[in-house]
Amino acid sequence: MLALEVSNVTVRYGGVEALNRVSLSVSEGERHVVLGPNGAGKTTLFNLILGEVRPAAGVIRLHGEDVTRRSVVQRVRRGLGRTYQQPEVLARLRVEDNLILAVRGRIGPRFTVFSKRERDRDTRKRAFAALNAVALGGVAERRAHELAHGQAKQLEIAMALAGGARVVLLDEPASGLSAGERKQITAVIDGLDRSVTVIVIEHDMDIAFHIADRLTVLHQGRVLACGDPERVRAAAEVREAYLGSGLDG
Amino acid sequence: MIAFHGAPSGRSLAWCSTLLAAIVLPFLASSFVTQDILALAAWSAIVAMSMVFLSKYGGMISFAQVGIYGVGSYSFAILAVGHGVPWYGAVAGALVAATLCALLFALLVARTYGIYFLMVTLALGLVVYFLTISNYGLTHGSGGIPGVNPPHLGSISLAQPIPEYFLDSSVAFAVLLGLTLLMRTQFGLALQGCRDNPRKMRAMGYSVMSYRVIAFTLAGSIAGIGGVLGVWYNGIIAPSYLDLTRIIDFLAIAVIGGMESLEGTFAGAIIYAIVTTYASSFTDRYNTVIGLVLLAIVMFAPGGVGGLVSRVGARLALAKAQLTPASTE
Amino acid sequence: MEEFALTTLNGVAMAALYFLVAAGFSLIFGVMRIVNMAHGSLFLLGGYLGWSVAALTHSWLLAIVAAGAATAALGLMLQQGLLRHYQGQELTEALITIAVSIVIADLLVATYGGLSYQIPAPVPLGHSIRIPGTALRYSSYSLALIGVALATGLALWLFLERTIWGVVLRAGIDDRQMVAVLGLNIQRIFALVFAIGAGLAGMAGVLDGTLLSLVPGVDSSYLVAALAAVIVGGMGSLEGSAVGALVVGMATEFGIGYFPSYAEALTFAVMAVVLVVRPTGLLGKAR
Amino acid sequence: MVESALVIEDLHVFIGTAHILQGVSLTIAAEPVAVIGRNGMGKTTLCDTLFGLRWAESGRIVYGDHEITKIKPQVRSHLGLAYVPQGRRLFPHLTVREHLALAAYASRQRGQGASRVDVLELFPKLGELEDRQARVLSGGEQQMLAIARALLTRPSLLVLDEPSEGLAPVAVAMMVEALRRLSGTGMRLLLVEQNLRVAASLARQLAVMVNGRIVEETRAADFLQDRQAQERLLGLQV
Repeated sequence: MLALEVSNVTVRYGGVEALNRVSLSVSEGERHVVLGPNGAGKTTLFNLILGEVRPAAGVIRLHGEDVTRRSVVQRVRRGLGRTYQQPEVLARLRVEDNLILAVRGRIGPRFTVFSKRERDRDTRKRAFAALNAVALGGVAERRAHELAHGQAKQLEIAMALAGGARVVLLDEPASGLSAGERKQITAVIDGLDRSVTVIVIEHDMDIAFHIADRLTVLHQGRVLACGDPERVRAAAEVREAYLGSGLDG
Repeated sequence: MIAFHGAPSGRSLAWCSTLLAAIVLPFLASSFVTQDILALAAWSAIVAMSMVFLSKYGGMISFAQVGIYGVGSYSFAILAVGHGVPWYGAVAGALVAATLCALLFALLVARTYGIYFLMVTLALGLVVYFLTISNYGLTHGSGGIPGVNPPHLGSISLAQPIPEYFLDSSVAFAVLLGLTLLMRTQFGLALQGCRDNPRKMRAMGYSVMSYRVIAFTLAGSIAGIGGVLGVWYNGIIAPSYLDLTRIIDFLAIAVIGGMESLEGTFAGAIIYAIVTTYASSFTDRYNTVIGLVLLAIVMFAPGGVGGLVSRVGARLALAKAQLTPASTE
Repeated sequence: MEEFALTTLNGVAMAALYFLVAAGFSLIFGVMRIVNMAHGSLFLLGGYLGWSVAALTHSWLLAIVAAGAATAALGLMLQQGLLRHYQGQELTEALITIAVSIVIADLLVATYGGLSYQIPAPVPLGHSIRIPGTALRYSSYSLALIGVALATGLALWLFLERTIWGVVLRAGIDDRQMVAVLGLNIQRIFALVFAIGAGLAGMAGVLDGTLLSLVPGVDSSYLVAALAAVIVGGMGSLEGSAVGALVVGMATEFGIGYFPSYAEALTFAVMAVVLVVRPTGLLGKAR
Repeated sequence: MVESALVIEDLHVFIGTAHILQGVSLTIAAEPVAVIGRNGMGKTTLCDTLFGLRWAESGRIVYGDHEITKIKPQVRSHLGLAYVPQGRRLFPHLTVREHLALAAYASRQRGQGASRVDVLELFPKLGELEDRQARVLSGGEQQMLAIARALLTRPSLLVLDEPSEGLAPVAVAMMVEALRRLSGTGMRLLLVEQNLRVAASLARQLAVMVNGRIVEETRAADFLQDRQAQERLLGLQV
């Protein structure tokens, strides 16, 4: 079954077409990497999937359900989560509280047979589960702004996952990290449960090809190539997009 | 409520002694000090707290709190003096009016942030002031509504310094306690999340706008409580109690106490009451003094008294930690 | 009908004053992101200074020039002496201007007391004239005031659009850093803007003191008028200030003319509608 | 004329807690140099630090006889540095004419260099667009204007950050041609690029940046042939 299906989506900012009839299908449990030079429309694609921008045309389906007209809140409650290029965390709150809020945001206000105390305990349990999934258990008491850049990126992944996310969008999880931190973040992504579908924007080719089941290459708002790593590596258009064309060296 | 588990920390000790002082002081001080400094400081702190609460937990610097406070004061005066409504009815009416006014303002400003929010709320606060001047039928124009009396509870008149002080200070303390506890709930956590990063909160499934509206409305109710106690204290409400100078007065209390410290508003209010009371006895230019004090604090101690205290506290804690490196917290 | 026409004229005259105050306020905000809370105090200070100069020299023209120059100089001192060290700290900047406004207001009370002052209008403008083609008579001073506002607006527009300094300034609104990277001293531009804004406020004070009168409290009413005008019109643009001032001036005068107890409610309602429909103001750019 | 050069020594820059530049050293003399590397490697941070838009935690930047690590952006311009930043950073509401006037005004006290006439000769297209606002120009036109704006401040070193980004191939070709002519007149160039072909067509010397460090300095011609190095450093398999 497809976890996410974006079909023929167009996004315009003023007169500029940031995405032009872009389609993307990701099966459940798949690790899908989105590549492309700066300004190709990758982050716009993420904003679109989460619902932060609305398409001028096209349809977005989440687990088969059409969510094109759904709000961000509704999509998050259906199991979508994301991170940003520059880690966006709740800077002055403790790491633990960042995660508690992430869990509560995903569950939403709902009536349960549990007492409030039980519910809070459940929330904390889920928060710590997410924290341990990214190996940040040791810094739960710290304020988020005290974290190192790499830890903040891990925290953001945990927040995107917390509370039972089914599809997570990771925007350049390795950018700005040292070599050691890159290894760690790759290990975190490798370790994610296969019940979660993961879509990643990444420029580090080692990481990208390491984690990808399939890749999509965007260039100037269009899909240039899509398929398994071998196919994408071999595609001439991809080389052109990165190396440039029409010039004799 | 505040760190009572384990051995008594410096913080809880400080709290106990402050509480003790707050109970004993009025019996030691003259009735002038009890009323003109302590009681004044207590209810002023409530209004300032509504401002600091929004700033600290919501990231919203609101200059509309004095206008909302005025709505509370005026509503009580109009109901009690103008229409002879019994005091408890007038109190309820005043709180409802202040809350509704705050809700209206909240819906207008919830989409604005930062310096723009500050500017819009200042305009709203000043609009209330000008409305009270021009609307003679309801508010009696610039003369205001005199003759507002605090109620009697049995044989105790709340106009007496000591009962008034205990009423005002216990309400102020209850507000402090209530806000502190509220901010530890999921709601409080989410509000702080909205302060830190509205975009991220939206991406996590929160309606940032509703949290801001609720917080602003709640702060309005608190300002309304301050409005009732304030009009009992002053015995009169008039436009001059809501003008720019008064907006700045409460802002000064908040700034002196530290915009990031609810407890600090008590210190700010007491310092402010002392400065205005005693400065006015040796100079007519006490507003200039206040302006210069405010300027000095903004420039040299941006955290206010609260900031100074926590800085000293951090220094002490550091020293303590260095003395006992194996201590676990 | 005549009442309506007169109210409209009064509205335009008020708008003229509001524009002079709001334009400076908005310019300072647009370029430097400072909410200058002392703007109303500078306005009142200018008015009082103008009164004193007029009383001494019997020259209205000298009064307005002196008031404009003095408030411009004071604004420059405020910016260079205090605000320059806190650039980018928006709350601190706002609080500093608040503290300064308290001090100025208090010192004005000390000097001039709580009395009401009026500056005599320059002799040729001392009476009313008939508006050509109608039976209406209207104060020639108010008409001149509208003319002054139009001329000032035009001068500001020419300055912003047709001089190199204006180009530098508009570039600064778009991107401060790149202006500096090109080798221009953005600090000098900030100082200039603050001086212009403060000077305009001071001149407006004299104009207001001639039209109406000067009392303590006028400072906050013009501060709120400037705030309302820029909230309605949109921040940081001359056209926005003009539109905002016109809307607020009209709302004020029609409020006073037709339902005086709720005059401010009309201004409030206009502001509220704009905030709901277009939070950045009628001509504001999204930021 | 003094042989002034840009020397960067062991530059460390943080953005928040992120250690973006982790000890960059680089020298630019008469020949154009290109820094290449993928996104997020710190190239833009390097440029911003050169112009005082970010502050270095440690390290030194020397231009000619002056250490400029800590001086204001406008003084760097006076010393002869000019910047064509990533995304152009034009003033969206200013016209082409106003951009040129502004840059010319900024350099009015300084000596010889590009004049308005020279710049319009280099980019004749700009002459036809003088009354347009920058925000309505196409990407290629914006890039010409950004370069023209920088040239009019009469620099001795021009730093370009991702000049080919978002441009159509024909616009890239025109820009490269213009930069070659400039280089021919003795203008020093520092080019920061993702696009290897653009970099190699302008600079003989390449510096490869990976994760906040210059990991390799090489001749462009060699690097173009060395597919292994390309894959290793830029992550491309060919």
